[in-house]
Amino acid sequence: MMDRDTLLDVRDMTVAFGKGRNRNVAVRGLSYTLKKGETLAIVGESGSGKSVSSMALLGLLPPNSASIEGGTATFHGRDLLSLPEKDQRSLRGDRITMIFQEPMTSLTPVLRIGIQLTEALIEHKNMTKAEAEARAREMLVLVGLDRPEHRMRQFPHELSGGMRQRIMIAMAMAADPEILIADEPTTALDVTVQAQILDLMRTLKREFGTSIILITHDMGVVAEMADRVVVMNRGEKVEEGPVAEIFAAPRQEYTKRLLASVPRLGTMAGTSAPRTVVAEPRQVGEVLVRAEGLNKTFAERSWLFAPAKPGTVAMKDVGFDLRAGETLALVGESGSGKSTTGRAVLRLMEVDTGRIEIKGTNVRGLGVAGLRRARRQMQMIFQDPFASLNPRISAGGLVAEPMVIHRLASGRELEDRVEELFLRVGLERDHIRRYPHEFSGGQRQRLCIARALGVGPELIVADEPTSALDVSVQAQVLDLMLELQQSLGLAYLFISHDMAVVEQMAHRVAVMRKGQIVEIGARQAVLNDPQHPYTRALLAAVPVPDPGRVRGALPTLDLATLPTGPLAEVAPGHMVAQ
Amino acid sequence: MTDTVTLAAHPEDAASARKTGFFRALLSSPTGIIGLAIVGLLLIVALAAPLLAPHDPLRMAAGPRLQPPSWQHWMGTDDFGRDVLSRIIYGAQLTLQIGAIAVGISLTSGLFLGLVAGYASGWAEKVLMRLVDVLFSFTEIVIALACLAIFGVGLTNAMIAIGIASIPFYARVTHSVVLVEKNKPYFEAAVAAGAGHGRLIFRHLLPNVVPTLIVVGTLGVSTAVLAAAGLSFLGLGAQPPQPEWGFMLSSSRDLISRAPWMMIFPGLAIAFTVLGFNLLGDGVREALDPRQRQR
Amino acid sequence: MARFIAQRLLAALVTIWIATIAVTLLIHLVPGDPVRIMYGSFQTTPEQLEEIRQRLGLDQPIWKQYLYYLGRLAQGDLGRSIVGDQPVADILLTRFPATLALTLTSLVIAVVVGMSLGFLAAYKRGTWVDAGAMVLAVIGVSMPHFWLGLLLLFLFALQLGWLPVAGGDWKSLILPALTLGLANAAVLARMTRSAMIDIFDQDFVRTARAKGLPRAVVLYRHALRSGLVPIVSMLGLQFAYLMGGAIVVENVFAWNGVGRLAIQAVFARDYPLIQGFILFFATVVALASVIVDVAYAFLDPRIRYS
Amino acid sequence: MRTTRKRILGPALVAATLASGHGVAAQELVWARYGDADSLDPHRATSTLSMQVWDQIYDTLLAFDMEGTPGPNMATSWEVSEDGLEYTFALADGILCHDGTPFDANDVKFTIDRAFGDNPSLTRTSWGPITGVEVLDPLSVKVTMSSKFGAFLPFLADSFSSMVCDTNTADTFGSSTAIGTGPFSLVEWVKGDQIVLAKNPEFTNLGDPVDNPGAPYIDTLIIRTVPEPQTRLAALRTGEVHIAEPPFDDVPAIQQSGDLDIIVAENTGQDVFWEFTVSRPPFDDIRARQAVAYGTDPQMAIDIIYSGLTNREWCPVARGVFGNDQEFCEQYGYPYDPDKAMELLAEMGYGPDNPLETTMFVWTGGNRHKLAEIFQAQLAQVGINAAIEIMDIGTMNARVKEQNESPDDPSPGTFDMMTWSWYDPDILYQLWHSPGAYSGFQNAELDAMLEETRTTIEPGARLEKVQAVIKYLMENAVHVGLYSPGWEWVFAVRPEVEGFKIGPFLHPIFTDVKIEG
Repeated sequence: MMDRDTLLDVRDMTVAFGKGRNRNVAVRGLSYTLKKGETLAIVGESGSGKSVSSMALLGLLPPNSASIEGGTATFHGRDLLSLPEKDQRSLRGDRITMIFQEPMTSLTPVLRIGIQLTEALIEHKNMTKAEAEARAREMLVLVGLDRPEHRMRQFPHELSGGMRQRIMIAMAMAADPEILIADEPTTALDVTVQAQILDLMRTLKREFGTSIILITHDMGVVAEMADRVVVMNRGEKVEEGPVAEIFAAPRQEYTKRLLASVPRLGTMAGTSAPRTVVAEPRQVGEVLVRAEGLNKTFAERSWLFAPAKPGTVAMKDVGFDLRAGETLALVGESGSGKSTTGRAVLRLMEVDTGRIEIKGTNVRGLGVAGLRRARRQMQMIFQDPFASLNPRISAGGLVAEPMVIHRLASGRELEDRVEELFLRVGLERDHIRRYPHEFSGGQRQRLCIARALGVGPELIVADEPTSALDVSVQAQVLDLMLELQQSLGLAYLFISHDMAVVEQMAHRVAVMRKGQIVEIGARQAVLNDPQHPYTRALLAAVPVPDPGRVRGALPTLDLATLPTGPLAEVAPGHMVAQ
Repeated sequence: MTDTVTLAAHPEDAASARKTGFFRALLSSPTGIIGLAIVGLLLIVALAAPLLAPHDPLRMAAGPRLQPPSWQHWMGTDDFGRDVLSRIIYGAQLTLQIGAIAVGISLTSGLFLGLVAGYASGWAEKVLMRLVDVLFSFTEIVIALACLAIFGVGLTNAMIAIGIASIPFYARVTHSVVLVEKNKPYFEAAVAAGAGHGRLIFRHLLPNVVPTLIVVGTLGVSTAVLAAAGLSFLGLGAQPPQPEWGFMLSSSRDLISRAPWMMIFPGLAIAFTVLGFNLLGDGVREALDPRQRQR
Repeated sequence: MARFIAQRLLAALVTIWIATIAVTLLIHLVPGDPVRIMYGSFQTTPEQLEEIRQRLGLDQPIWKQYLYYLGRLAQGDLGRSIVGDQPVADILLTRFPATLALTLTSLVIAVVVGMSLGFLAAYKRGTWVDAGAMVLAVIGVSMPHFWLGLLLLFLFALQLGWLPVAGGDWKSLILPALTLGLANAAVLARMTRSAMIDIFDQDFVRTARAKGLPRAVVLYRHALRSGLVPIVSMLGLQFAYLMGGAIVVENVFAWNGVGRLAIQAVFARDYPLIQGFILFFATVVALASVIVDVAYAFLDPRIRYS
Repeated sequence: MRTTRKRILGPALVAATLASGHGVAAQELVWARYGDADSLDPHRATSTLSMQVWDQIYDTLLAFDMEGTPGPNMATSWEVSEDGLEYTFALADGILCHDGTPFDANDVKFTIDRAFGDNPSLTRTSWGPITGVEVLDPLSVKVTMSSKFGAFLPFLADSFSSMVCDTNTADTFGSSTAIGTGPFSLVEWVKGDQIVLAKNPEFTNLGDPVDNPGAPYIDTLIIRTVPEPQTRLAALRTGEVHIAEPPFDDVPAIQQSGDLDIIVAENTGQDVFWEFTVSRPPFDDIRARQAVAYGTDPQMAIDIIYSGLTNREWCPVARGVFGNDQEFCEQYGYPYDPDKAMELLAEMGYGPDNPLETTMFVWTGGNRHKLAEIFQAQLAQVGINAAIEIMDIGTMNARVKEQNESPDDPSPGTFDMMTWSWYDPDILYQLWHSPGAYSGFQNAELDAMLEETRTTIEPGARLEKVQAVIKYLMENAVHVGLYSPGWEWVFAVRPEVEGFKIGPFLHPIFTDVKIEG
């Protein structure tokens, strides 16, 4: 029976891809209800079927490959799943609307914003063009965009990601829908933008009284947004309940594990060192890397008849020290120059000016042979472990390669070393002959780590090593990295945008913004007592997986007064841009 | 002349194809099977031509002149009384030779140029690729004509001309694949691991470029066969008495109303061969990149 | 936008410039003495050959020859043909309208047939419509132009007598244009299908569907308009292929264009004419690609407003 | 097969038609040929296709009668000096050029000077050893030679000596303008497509072997290019075209049905013959040349390809040309004898396991490549592997010369099916006297014999000298006749066309033509 408050009632929904032998069930017997005015979060890791289930509601599944094999979804007495296309269409974009993960690609590139904002209104609300445009302008203001007239005439490529997501929200809310399905609406956005968008969604929800189905993998976002939560795993519902209950007392093993692996900012506030995972961790030693005054500008390709444009500044006077056995985290949003810095240290990219010393040797001055020798001491692991493994070389071959290059071992000895490394990073002996595609994401990152370890490096630059992984896998990989550091004394230059992860891993933290380090210091100092306004904004924006926490107002960054000058020491070892 | 649908094979899927077996993947698609069958048949016909052909392809008055298809001459006879079927069977040898030589020339040279340009980067790449682009925009037939104007006409020269004419295409494809591969993290990972030029090119780039080029090369055979037949049709390629299909077509023109079989069968042979290599190329692409299958 | 056009024009100029170099080198790549090859027929005395050598500047160092060539080119002088001793530029210009008519008609046929077929196949992806269209397309791609031409000729001109076999008026344009157009329609159908499938998989098409827009609006306003961008960018190349294909087709149908002229020139080793043809061809193709690029820019706001 | 086609007339043509028609139905004759003229400038081309157009636009000082003997035309009389080095011509009065200017001695001087001018004239050597042209008065002109030249007078009857009016000074001369005194004037030339000619109302026939003494009866002559034989036949049948070369394979059927008249030109002066690269092996050896001659059967080949429309030719000069005598030539000729060919090859060390490898050059068109394929098959049977290379005539001329001039080339020497059309045995001088057109076979003995054919003017004596050369050339297998005539000599004519005549040496004459009905 349907509750009076129940807006949508999903029963036994089953969705499969392919047919016959290739049939692959994506959603199996999913049931949930959505009440008026509530936000229901559907959480799960990749492949849990959370997106597919909501696409099915709107009839947006790819017609030739996916099929809804069973179940009902009752909305105002009608079953969405069996509705004729025409009726489905009249609901879509009017009473049920949707926003997507990728704001960059979700708007039609060749059409002006104005058309894209108004066409659904004209279609569903019988508005005239002028009425629809008025409504669109109103919505643009509501979602926090300035100069609505101008925006209407713009094309998507002229707007930033955050602005596009605001447009998407304006588009979805303009029709005053009963249900808004938001599919990972902030995943592709920087954390500060995410915070603003989440704020906006909360505000609009209050104003419009819309029910929201929020699809996300981020427990922090869930805690901040949801009234109730449905946890999914491998196409099935694991658990359902009010948000506080799920976080406080998860009943299912899976939910417990999921919550346990979510890093929570603040849990390490009390200690200065990273989490200890071995009995006798190696201590931080001498300075290993010293970078000074690194500058890099990516030149715009100049055109014959036009004056050369100023390039993009990727690094501006970047400098830091990194000691043996220490982790320095480089944090910042996309485009802050943190990856550039990591690559510059390994000389995978040439800087314009500056000095990089590794154990006293100036890396920038090395010749080809010297550089190759130097690369024994420094290895890198990348964000996408799959892409960083050559698909045509076996796992064993990949792990062996750096040792072969540096002529460290050969023949039987090499084979033994490879096997040893596989076991060391938690892989098995019979994995050696396999190819990268036969591994899971976490295993691949282990493979990358094994490959890096082979030459006995002292420094590993880890560029977002876990951001492509599910949280449960992320926790395992981070553990491995900590264990290796504490037993081998590795230094990590740890590049990440995730403050919670950084808190677990880092001894020291450098916050980057627009190519510049705005704050650097001991992790405790920077995270617990941020001095730079940008650091504070960044930390305030991090969603905390604690539904009980009351979020304060977001600090607004005043760009005019934002200190961007040289670093000055505010406390011993704690430097802040002035 | 050339189909420019997405050519890049995706190595990750190629690797998954290896797991299930490349040939099993190839044979699981109708395109692959038909393509393989046609090309296989062609190979057999070419190799066993002396056994299969009922008559000497060059012997005049093997039958009466301009005889329509009959039991003695399944595809009729030409204006010299030569057996058309036998000529077509022997023509398969020439056709495969054309494909192998033309594609051989363009593939090796194009691969080399594209690899060098893509790996070198900087001004060398710019100059090289700009030049390749310009040559590419000349179109293959004009380059081939220019080559023939220089070397003189003849089937061997036509094969070489077609080979040369297609180099820009292969260079472009190689270059674009190299650029894609070079920007993948695994390449940077190899650089970071300290790999030298040789290792980067031969162990990392080349194996990832080759699958795409196998696809392009297979499709390229069909382009080359078409182009050579075209040149022979125009009288710039094969010379008498070579039983080259395009040339046979051109000699059928004056007799098109009196002896249409002289025009129909060689044309079918060309179309069939080209179809075979096109399907095989599509099949190989699908087998290397299962995502294409849905396309 | 202006900058974009200027950039494309400059690229076209580079192409033409390289073509002039290639064309100057061409004659020197021919084994043997070019003058003897060109004028070595009956009744030409050695003195006359020497005269010609001087007149053509072939006794000069090659860089001087090139400058000389450029100088003449600037005055619209492409040299004189060997056969008949007439200005190459005049010959090419009188013959070009026929080729242009053939190429443009074929382009229209190719675009209309090919794009509709490709679009339909992409839209009906995975169904028998798609399969049928693609079987047609792959057969079309595999058919030699000249054979298709002969078949059409045999069927429509000789058997049915509906259309003339050859000649210069619009009726005789039908068969060659159909031959060239259909053969390229097949290629275009495959490209369009592939491009449209990419587009249909794009997030913005899903957005448009999620807005509950009528299917036609999603297809035409969102998908097709975006799909035109990559498709139009391929048309430049397509035009070049059509021009190349015209060389063969003109010979099948005795169509009096530059393509037939080019083949005759190769047979007659009329090098000035061959050189002129290559340069002319490169220029036409380069200019066509500028036009296509500008059209492309108009379709793609990312270029139009930058 | 039906084809319907209407042409849009060019404005110039419309004007011309209206001007000449005076409201009466203007008569328009369409003549379709496989190719177009190369140039309308008679010094810039040598092809028969070009020549046949010049015939209509220009006139010559002398003209051939049907037997091929030159007689008066625009020159009413001439005198030759005692030493044979000076020719003085008296010109007919009242001849007008197409632009209305009178034709006089200055035009003759203009024409000859032009042939000897700076621009490469393709006819220069054919004019003979001319050293000067002098205008004596408007109607008499004197030409001076450095040595005797027996072929000068016949040359002046050939279209190579077409008289060009001295008003032809424009750049466009030869391509879009051409002013002559012939029966038709140029209206328009759409290159590769058609040449439109209008009748010259002022024309007076002074020497052509036709009945009409004045201007042509037809108003317009359109010479159209239709490359495909089947298309020409189709157009003939629908009546779009009045005169055209038919497909050879269809001639017997046409003759049988009688719906078109087949006219085969005689005395064309055309000769198709074997010729060899004698400067290096294998054809530096006479036995190899003879083997080719014995190993091929021209009669069989022409029967298959040309359905009896041409003749076996034994002589190095064609029928109708001074010196041609089949009986005389046959005694030195090479009848088809494969055994003899094999014998000769065996003597040279060639055999079934070691065939003689060479290349045969053939020029495009006229089904000659098919003829070559038959010869190729015949030669294969005696042990000669001859690759065929098909090329344009100009290219072939150049290639043959190049071959002869590269004695050190390691590849085997070539041979070719060469063709020439000439109105006088002087062709032998041009071909074989040092340095020779192709730098081919030549020696002092032959040079001396050829010299005498030029300087001996008296017919009886000249015949002796010419036949001595013929015997020498044939015995040495240097110039082996195959067949004659050989190209563009068969015309299919619609029944309503009357009075179409082909003068000797393949000069089609349209002044007598009327279209009935």
